[in-house]
Amino acid sequence: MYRQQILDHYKNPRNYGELEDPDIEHVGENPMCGDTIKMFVELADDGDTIERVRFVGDGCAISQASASMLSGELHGKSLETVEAMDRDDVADMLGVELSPMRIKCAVLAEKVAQDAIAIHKGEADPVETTTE
Amino acid sequence: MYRQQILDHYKNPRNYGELEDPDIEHVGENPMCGDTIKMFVELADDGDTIERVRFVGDGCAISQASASMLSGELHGKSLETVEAMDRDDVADMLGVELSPMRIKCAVLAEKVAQDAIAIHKGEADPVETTTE
Amino acid sequence: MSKQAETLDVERIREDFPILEREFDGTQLVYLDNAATTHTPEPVVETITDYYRTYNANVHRGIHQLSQEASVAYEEAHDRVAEFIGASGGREEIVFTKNTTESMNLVAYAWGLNELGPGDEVVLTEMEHHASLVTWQQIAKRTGAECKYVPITDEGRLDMEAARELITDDTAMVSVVHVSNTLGTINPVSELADIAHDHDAYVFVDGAQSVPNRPVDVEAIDADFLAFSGHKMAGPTGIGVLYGKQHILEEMEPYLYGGEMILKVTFEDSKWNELPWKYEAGTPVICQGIALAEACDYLDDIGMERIERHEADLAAYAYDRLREHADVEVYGPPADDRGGLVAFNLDGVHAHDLSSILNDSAVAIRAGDHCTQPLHDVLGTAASARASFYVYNTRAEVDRLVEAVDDARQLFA
Amino acid sequence: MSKQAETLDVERIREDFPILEREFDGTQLVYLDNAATTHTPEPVVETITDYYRTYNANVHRGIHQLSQEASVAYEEAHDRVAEFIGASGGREEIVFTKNTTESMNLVAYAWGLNELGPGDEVVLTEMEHHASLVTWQQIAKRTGAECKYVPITDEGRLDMEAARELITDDTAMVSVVHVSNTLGTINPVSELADIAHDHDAYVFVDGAQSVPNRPVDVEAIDADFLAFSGHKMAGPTGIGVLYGKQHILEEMEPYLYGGEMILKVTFEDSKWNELPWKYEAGTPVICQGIALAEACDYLDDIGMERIERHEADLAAYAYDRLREHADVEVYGPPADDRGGLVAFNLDGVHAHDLSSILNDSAVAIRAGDHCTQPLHDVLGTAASARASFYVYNTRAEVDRLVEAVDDARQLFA
Ligand SMILES: Cc1ncc(COP(=O)(O)O)c(C=O)c1O
Ligand SMILES: Cc1ncc(COP(=O)(O)O)c(C=O)c1O
Repeated sequence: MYRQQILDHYKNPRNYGELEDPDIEHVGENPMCGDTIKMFVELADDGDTIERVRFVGDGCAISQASASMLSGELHGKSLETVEAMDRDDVADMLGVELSPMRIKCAVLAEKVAQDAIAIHKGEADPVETTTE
Repeated sequence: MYRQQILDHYKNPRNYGELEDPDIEHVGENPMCGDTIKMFVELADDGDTIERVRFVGDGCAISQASASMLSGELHGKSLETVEAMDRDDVADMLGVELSPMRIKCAVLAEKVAQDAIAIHKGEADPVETTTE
Repeated sequence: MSKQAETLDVERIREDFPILEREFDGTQLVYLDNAATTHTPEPVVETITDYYRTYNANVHRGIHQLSQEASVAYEEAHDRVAEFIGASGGREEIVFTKNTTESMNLVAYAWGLNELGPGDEVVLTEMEHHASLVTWQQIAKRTGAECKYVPITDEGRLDMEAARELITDDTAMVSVVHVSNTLGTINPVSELADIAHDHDAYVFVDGAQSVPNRPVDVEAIDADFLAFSGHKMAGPTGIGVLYGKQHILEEMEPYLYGGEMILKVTFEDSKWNELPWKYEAGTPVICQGIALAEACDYLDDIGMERIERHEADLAAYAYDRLREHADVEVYGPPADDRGGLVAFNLDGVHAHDLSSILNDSAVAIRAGDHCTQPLHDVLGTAASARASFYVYNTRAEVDRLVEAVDDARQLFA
Repeated sequence: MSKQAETLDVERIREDFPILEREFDGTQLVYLDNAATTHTPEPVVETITDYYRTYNANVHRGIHQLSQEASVAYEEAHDRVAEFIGASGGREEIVFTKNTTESMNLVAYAWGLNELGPGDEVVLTEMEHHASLVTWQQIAKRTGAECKYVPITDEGRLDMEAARELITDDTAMVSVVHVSNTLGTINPVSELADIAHDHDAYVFVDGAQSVPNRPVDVEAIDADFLAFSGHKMAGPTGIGVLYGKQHILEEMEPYLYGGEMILKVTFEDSKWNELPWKYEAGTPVICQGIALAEACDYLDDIGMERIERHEADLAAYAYDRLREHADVEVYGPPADDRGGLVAFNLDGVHAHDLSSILNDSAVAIRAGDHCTQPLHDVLGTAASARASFYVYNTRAEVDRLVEAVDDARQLFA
């Protein structure tokens, strides 16, 4: 499961850090694992295209590498495209077969991003933390 | 299990009936089976020897035959002797091997007699019905 | 008379049940105590041994291979059971418990203890099993709610007019047995659900005697809850099922507390896990759940409609044969409209004696109150003898039963 | 280093556990997740198949031969378990449940919900498993009682001075884990029982991690209650035990309602059956109870003192070997004073990643919070890796564990 690329993203996470004044900001956790991911998103002027993504987080290599990879993938995507992503997209991105017990780690970042967008659009309760 | 003698005692119970003014009287039941036995005992002047026994009851052949046989056995016995009786005495009396599930039926009469004596001696709460 | 073509290929089925080969004093066992517990076919026994010999492990959160295998099998077992009873919500509507009784208590504690109060009513029937009768009676006592009982007719059916009067806006729960384990009555549960829902009451269906032997579709019935036991449907002991509509299970408080059912715990408070795990505290009945799913496969392979017809045929045959003598009273509805059991009494012979005598002929029936004491009070008897059938029983076995009853009649004559 | 003479004849024992022969990608399984669940030896598996193939039946009240055989075996299983833990009251002090968690909940509901109130305190420890922690926390919430937690020392032991201060006349219950499933600490339960009894409080001992691997004598401890699980002691899933002192079990209200636990039922009220059946509502865990008695035989044949020494030896060896590298933190007391498990973390590698990597080498450990989230908060980590041992484990397997940890270290370097 631990391809070199995953370990590399874990050890050297891309887009790691916070944004001062993001359009979207949301935190999620996986209480069973203690994995946490906080995402910051800046949108283009169209209010729909993702221009910058940053994240901070803590947890297992799968959750953190997944967040790092996703942060790159999201760049330039429309909110709708992100909303349409599913587990398979995450598995493809990671390039490994995920055992059933690790899927929650892998999809946490995607879930945080999607919930963040839902909150931004007013479709979800903004106070709730994403938990997987 | 159904020796001729048991069936005979069931069909023609000995000492069946009530006593007008017994020294000891007590009722017992086995709620799971619906077996009930009510015993009436008259003591000799020494206040310790059983002079007459009558019973009424309802229930399976084992419980009723056992009461019928016991009513005969008790005659002339001291209260202490009766108190000292146990399951084996009942099994001997019936002359059959009792399956574990039928023991409660077989020993109900003995239990009623013993509880009756305990109540008579003030060693047990008189309001409680014997249940097996 | 016993030659009529069987609905099932019973000879083939019997090969799966080695216990049926047992002999007592040279006489082969006739097992007619299936309403108490059914036997366990080889495929289910092999599922159990396979579990312990190849992938036994604790579930849900183990990352290692054995735990993955056990977890997937255990979780999928919930889906399989959901499918078996037509629960389209899948595993989230299926809680594994240890038996029907616990499934009832789960709802009585998690919902009843919190929601019932003075002025609320729980409507039961006179033919309820102690599992629901005692449970609701005691929970009602503790909450100040009241229990009402739908009476039965002379034929042993629910008095539906009375039911319509008893179920009112004060009714919070209607708890009804689907097939009576004493009368064999098949109750109109879907009609009762409609009445209950008209008054915003929940309906809890006791499926202990229906799920094992006929197609049951919780959504067609519109049951809010349904309970049944593995050991009565070719599965192992130690597993029961609670079906609950998803939105109700989501709203309800948990019942047993502990590991697996929580999401987050601090010294001060806890948050609950998602369905159905919220209701499965501690290490669950892993092997038993997986074996129950195999029992569902086994029964579906035979075909639930065919099992239903087979049981109805045996029950009708037994009903008619037992009633050949006027000294036998059979309880419940007539031959052509009953589940696969007959409870009866032979005049002058206590049911316990009858069962002992039948046992001498290797015929296994149940005698007693069948955990329906109040119903027996209504019937005016402390106990009854009950023969109950399953997929492996034959008309020839019913004949053995009737012969043994004849022996008892003679012995006691 | 791994050549030291074993306390047990492990080679012979391993023959009873075919699951240990499993290979993943050509590498033989090393199963070190025994604190989660142990494997099931052939004699126990055969007891299970023997039950289903020869005397499966419902218990207690069947008069027919199969039911007699099953009833006697099931009832005697209680006596056997009583003997195993030194309960001189026999079966009347032994209630079969489905797991440790249910045993805890039984007492929390049957005693706690009725007896606790504002001003009462339940004293727990910081190292309690969720089974007791969440249960008492939630029952306390519902009754207005308060939970207090005995803190742990830096070495992972109970702070007994604090315990003496926390346990007061307001204390109604002291609930303590005998051997911690995370720290491996062996707690002075008998001392705690004395303190509790000085204040007229009950003591509930969580024996889930002690009964399986050392001699436990409830009367020597003077425990009022003790709970443990079959699946952690070479028995099947789906069975737990609640030991309770007879007079307490007699006084306590019942918990689950239904068949078998009653003596008499009317539409209005019910009377309870005798011990222990009063607490076993519905069809009990028959096959599982009988199989648990067989597991007791199996363990006693090996010898509980020898099992204790074997586990202590493996734990000490693992403790020392893991600590050869400074980047490994092992939680709990030192090598010479711990139960048969080691929970640890490798610096810079999340326990879940570690477990995944170990799994690639066919080494099965547990990673997570081990159902002790609050304890992990105290330890300052969200998760840990845990290797736990049983009768079939060897020092060579510990070496395999250490090698796999070395691999992880390199991968993440
Ligand atoms: C110390 C301790 N207590 C309680 C439990 C709960 O046991 P079960 O899951 O069998 O209910 C466990 C096992 O997980 C344990 O280790
Ligand atoms: C109608 C009915 N309900 C409930 C039960 C209780 O089932 P269990 O004993 O498996 O909990 C039974 C079986 O005894 C039953 O026949």
